[in-house]
Amino acid sequence: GGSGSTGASGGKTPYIAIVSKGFSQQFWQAVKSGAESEAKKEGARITFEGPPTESDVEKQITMLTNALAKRPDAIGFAALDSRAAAPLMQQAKSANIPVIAFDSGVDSTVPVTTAATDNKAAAAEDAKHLSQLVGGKGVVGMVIHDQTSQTGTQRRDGFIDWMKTNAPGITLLPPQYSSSDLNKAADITKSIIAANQDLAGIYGSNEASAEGVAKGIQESGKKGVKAVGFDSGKAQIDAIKSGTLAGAITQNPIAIGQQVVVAAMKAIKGVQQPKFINTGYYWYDSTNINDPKIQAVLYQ
Amino acid sequence: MTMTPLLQVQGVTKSFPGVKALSNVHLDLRPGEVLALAGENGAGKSTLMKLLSGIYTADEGEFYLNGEKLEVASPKHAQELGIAIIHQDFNLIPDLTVAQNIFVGREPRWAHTFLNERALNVKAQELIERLQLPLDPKQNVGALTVAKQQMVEIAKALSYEAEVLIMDEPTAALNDAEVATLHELIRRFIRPNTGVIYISHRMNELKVISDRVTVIRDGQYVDTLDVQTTSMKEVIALMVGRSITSDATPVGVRDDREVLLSVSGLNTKDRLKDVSFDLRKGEILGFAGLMGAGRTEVARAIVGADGIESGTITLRGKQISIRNPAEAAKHRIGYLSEDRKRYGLLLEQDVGANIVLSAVSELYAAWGFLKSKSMRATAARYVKTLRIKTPSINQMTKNLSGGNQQKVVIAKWLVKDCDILIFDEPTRGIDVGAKEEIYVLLNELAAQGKSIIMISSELPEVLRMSHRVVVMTEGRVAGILTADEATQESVMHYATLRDDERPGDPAERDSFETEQASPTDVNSDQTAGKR
Amino acid sequence: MTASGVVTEKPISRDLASTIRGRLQQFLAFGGLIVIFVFFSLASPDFLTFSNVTSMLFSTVVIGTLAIGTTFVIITAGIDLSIGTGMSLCAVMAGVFIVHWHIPLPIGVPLAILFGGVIGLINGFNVAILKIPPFIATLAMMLAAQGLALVISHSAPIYFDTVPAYAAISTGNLIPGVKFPNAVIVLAAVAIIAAIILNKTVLGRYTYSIGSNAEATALSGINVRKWQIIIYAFAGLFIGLASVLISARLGSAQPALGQGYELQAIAAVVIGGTSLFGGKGSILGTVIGALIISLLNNGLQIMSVPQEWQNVVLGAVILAAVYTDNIRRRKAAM
Amino acid sequence: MTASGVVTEKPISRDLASTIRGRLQQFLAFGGLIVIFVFFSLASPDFLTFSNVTSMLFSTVVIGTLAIGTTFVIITAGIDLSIGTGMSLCAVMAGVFIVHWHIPLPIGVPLAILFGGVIGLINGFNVAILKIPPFIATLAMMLAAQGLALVISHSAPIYFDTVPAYAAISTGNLIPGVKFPNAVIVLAAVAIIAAIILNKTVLGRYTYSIGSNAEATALSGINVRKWQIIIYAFAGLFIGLASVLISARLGSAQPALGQGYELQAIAAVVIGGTSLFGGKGSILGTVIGALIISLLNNGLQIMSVPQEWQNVVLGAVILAAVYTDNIRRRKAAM
Ligand SMILES: Nc1ncnc2c1ncn2[C@@H]1O[C@H](COP(=O)(O)OP(=O)(O)OP(=O)(O)O)[C@@H](O)[C@H]1O
Ligand SMILES: Nc1ncnc2c1ncn2[C@@H]1O[C@H](COP(=O)(O)OP(=O)(O)OP(=O)(O)O)[C@@H](O)[C@H]1O
Ligand SMILES: [Mg+2]
Ligand SMILES: [Mg+2]
Repeated sequence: GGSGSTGASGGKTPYIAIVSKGFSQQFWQAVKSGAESEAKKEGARITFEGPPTESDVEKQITMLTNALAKRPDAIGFAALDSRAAAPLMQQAKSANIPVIAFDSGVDSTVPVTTAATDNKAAAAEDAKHLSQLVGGKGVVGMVIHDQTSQTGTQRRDGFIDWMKTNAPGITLLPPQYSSSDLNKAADITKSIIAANQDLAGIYGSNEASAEGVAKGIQESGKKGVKAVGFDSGKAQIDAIKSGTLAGAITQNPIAIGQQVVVAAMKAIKGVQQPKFINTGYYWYDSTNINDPKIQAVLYQ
Repeated sequence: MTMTPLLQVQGVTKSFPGVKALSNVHLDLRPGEVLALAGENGAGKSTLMKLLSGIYTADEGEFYLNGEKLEVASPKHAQELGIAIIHQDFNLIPDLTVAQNIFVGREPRWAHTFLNERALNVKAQELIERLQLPLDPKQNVGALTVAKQQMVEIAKALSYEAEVLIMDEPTAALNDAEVATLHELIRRFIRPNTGVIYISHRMNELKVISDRVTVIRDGQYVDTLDVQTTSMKEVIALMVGRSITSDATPVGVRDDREVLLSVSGLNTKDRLKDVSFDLRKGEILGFAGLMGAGRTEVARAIVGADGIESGTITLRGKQISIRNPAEAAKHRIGYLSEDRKRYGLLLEQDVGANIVLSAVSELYAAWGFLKSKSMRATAARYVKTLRIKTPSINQMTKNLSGGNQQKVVIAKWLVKDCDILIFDEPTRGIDVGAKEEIYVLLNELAAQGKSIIMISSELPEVLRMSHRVVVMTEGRVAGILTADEATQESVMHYATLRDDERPGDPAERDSFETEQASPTDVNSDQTAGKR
Repeated sequence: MTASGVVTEKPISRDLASTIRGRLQQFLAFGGLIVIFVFFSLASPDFLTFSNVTSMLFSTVVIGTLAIGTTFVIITAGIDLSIGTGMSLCAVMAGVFIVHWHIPLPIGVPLAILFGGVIGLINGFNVAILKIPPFIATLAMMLAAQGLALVISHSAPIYFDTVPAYAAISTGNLIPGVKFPNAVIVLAAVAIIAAIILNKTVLGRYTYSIGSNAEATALSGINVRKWQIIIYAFAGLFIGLASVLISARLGSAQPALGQGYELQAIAAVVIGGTSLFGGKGSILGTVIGALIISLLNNGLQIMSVPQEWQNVVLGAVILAAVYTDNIRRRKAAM
Repeated sequence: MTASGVVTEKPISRDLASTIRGRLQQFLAFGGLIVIFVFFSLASPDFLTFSNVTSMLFSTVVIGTLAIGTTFVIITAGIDLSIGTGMSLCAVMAGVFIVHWHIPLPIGVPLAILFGGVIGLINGFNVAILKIPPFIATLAMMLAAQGLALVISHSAPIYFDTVPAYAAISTGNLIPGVKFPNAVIVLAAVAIIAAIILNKTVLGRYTYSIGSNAEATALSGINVRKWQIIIYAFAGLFIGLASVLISARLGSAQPALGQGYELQAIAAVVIGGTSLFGGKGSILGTVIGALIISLLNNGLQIMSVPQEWQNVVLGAVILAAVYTDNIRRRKAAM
């Protein structure tokens, strides 16, 4: 790998290449905007890229390879499959390019630090709230955004595990997957409602799924189904305000983006930093949605 | 003559990559006449006509219509100028009906947008009836036989009310009876202000229908002759640059040959009823009949291209069942289809690939690898023997003239070493000179002990080649004649026998009288002397 | 005159018979759909409810609309890969027109639909004039539209909540009292109009003839290039319409939604009996094809088949449906 | 026999000329690729480095392998939509064979490749014997494979880290000292073998014949059904090979990876000049097509073009490349 020396700090604007798990989804756009605003502040140049779907491991690896070829001063990386990226991590290390992992851990000692949310715990939080909302019993459906990706499986398993251990009265339906397609999520929700007239609650595991759940409930005209979601977004916030969605978990993607850049700049300057930065998550519903602290983490 | 020609062509040159198709050709069509255009395969006839109808543009030269300079920009423009053409290669739209094809681009409409299908069908029906063609306006053209497709082309061209009508081998797929019908149509079309350019390789037909004949050779003008005062022999000599001497009777006729293939009681769902005949070793067995008599069906049924309902096929005394043409090939039976474009050629592949196609895995491969050198040598040899006019064996088959394409199909079956060859209209579109050479080849094959079934709509051809003639009508075998028995009259008699009709039944015979008479007429020039 | 012996006997009775047979064939193609429908109705009591059937029809709307437009293109022996992302781009443009520029709906919606027409027009131009193979021309458009949708929307959905009437286009109920979404009625109307255009107008006729034999069509004096452009542009209108229907349903223009829809729409067309080699096809078939796909999706979900198995079953059923349809046709053709 | 006037004079010299012209044409098609290459080399200093060119070639490997196999199918006028998810299924099977069942690599890898052949065989059977249109037959397989990959893997990647030698198939360096990944060498070898098979064997010859005119080929006594099945099965081997290459690269079998690859592979084939209507095409063209796609992706990323614009540019460049290629060909045909 002849990716020369970093040679960055010599007056040139530092360049940070960020390879995320996605690109066009709102969540990743919020991360991107956070990173961009921070970069502006710090006087750094960034690029932000991500594969079209969260299953496209190969595409991400290629993007990371290309990012390395540009000899950046630091790399921000949210691995879809951390083991697949291991050789590239080594390559970055040997080229003296510091790596900041974000959103999920990278199975490697290379990253200087990891800025991530515990998706499983966040999903468990959602499960806890939904269980309370339905009174600990009844049929609960799940619309999960992806079947194989880490965020998909963790948000599914975190939810299921919590329900299984803490809410014996709740019957979980098999999860259905929306491929992050809002339209499809709405159709799936309607099918779930049609097949389960006694449906008590339903969970959507990302923005598109949660919004689709809200749409589906609304279109089916079914009353009394409690729904909880994940992430934020305008339609989702509106649904929470109107009561179609009881509430949702949001992470703080803007802050994640900012932290990636902050950590990268520190790493470029050789400043020591903690191995793990918890980016946190928040439950929000109609009661606290106008709370400035919550408002700060919502993105539209 | 001093009158302005209806259409005049001057100094026209046209080249294709590697081929000079026309060089400095001139021609004039007088009002009220049928001008025949004669020349060997690849002489440039179709190319000239395509220039006239706006498909190609000339490299050099001028055209005049009624004395005015003519620049044909597109086929549509040609139509507007009053030039209609029947192409040698059909230009029909298979998924549309007969009526839709005839009036495509000129559909009766409401508000310029909505189709009046009823009016369209009525119009087509009227036209078809006026022309007396056996067509159903609502039938899909893709389902029609070549002959019927040809008729659709004829109907379409005649429907334009053009001044100049160009017909490029309109009769290649037609039977004598239909040829006569077409000639009648042409005669009715001709008025003092109209003219027809007529291309055909059936020389006797030129004599019947045309007033003058222009001969071109190798893309160059040779001469224009008055048909009344010229014998076809002279025309042929001008065309091919030598005179053709032909022995006009079958050779090697013997009745002691052993039976090789025996078909008995063959029935298909659609057409064939109880078809039985024997094919002997070294025999040329002719199949005659009117269009739709079922000859093609018999061939397709034998090689397994179509399913059969009942009946047995016995090869060398052993009953066999053939489910597809590949199995037929294993039994060394080959079938040359009458529809070269649809069933015969790989138009987008080169000449070489087409010629060796059926023999590739058998003769030109070792361990799955092609023997390119020997394939090319064979292809080159057949290009030479059959005098296929092509710049090289790498030429795309699509770019060959119609007759040369047909020669490629023939070559394909000559390469493959079959015991039984079924040739369906093998000489369709092939010029007189080359026909003779193909006849020679067929006779040689028969002499080598190969058996040949020759289906042909050209009765003279059947008569001069066949050791025996199977005459079919309406899916049945009406009669099997020996070479001695087979004459124009006897064949036509059997060919028009109806179901349950006893030969000589006067009431029924009546309606076919004209039909029998005209083909005899048409062919009198060539055949009268022979028989 | 001569040669009367060759005239086909009894053309009229044959005609009648073949017409009846044709009708029966379509009825039987419909039959495949009905078999699946009956199966699900028996298998799950939740399937055959008014609201579920309505929602199944509702979920057919977008694919159905796209598929109807594409049917025209496919009958010309073309293909349109740009319908999915083109739809996203149109939806974004609808958002720009209606939300950002405050153009009133009666003008904004037609504008969005026309924008679809422009996408089609460009495809048509590339195919007919630049002679780019349709697959590549529309693939390029697919990529470009995908990018442009993100660029124009700044990669964020555009919400129509300032224009509440917009949502009614899809989700409103024209028939008062009955909860039957407008979008389904729009689809039905569009299907009928498309069928009329395909079968009864010059445009439809040339669609078939170009697909059947473009060369012969050109030699018959028809301006094939012009008509190709018209047909692609016309099909583009359906992209625009689909974009309006989906964004009205979702209340937002989702710039990233749409990829993959092209394959589903083309599948609906092909399952409906339209040949990718052109010349053959029908709107009824396409609608049936689209219904089969959404019926299967809905039914398998209703039956709570695990999702990983749903695709396996979907594949097998599509194969079986088309295979039986083939056999039936071969039988009918005998 | 007389009249040799018709036989072409000097067929040999003319033959040679047309051969040279043909070579030149291919060289020029290559030209499009070179133009893009030179452009990127000038535009970005990071582009023309050994490691970047290597990694660009590396990223061509999977699409390239799939595209080469599909070229055969497309030349027969077929299509294969199952290559993407079929690859996932094969990769999962490789994982099952090698990781779960501990079959040694020299047997396990060929088994995985053969499994691809089985997928192709089934496609071929459905197309040739059941007469399902290729689009539908392979669409059904695409869905089924997608589902089965998830079912068999329990929707989780299978990691090959217990078999470190596996990764070397893709990422190892056969040429010692030079960091040139094996996968690229495999792609080159496979391309050469495929080209030989397409041009020099009976299989290749029949591939072209069937695609040119299947009916005429059948009537020439060739068992078209049998050969169709063979061709699909043969093409399937490339699915298997691609699955090995990708899973070795990633160190894991990703069951959800692969959808969308079919479109990219088909695009590479078509950009390379193979006609979707069959009868025409070449392996060299396909390789060039695949290179153009990955070159563009790589170059645009290296130049740090914003991602939303990348697809717009990609679409435009593909259009331009094919258009200029068209003009060139028309000129050459004059
Ligand atoms: N599109 C083309 N490209 C290349 N060569 C062509 C093309 N069209 C015709 N030719 C060549 O031009 C010559 C004249 O062909 P043309 O079709 O005019 O012959 P023809 O006189 O009609 O012959 P036939 O009697 O066989 O129909 C032939 O050598 C043919 O191969
Ligand atoms: N009246 C008809 N109705 C339906 N199909 C017909 C009809 N006439 C003919 N056909 C079809 O056309 C073909 C029958 O003509 P066929 O080609 O066998 O006759 P032929 O004796 O070879 O005559 P020719 O080759 O001169 O047309 C078959 O494919 C048959 O199915
Ligand atoms: Mg000709
Ligand atoms: Mg016949």
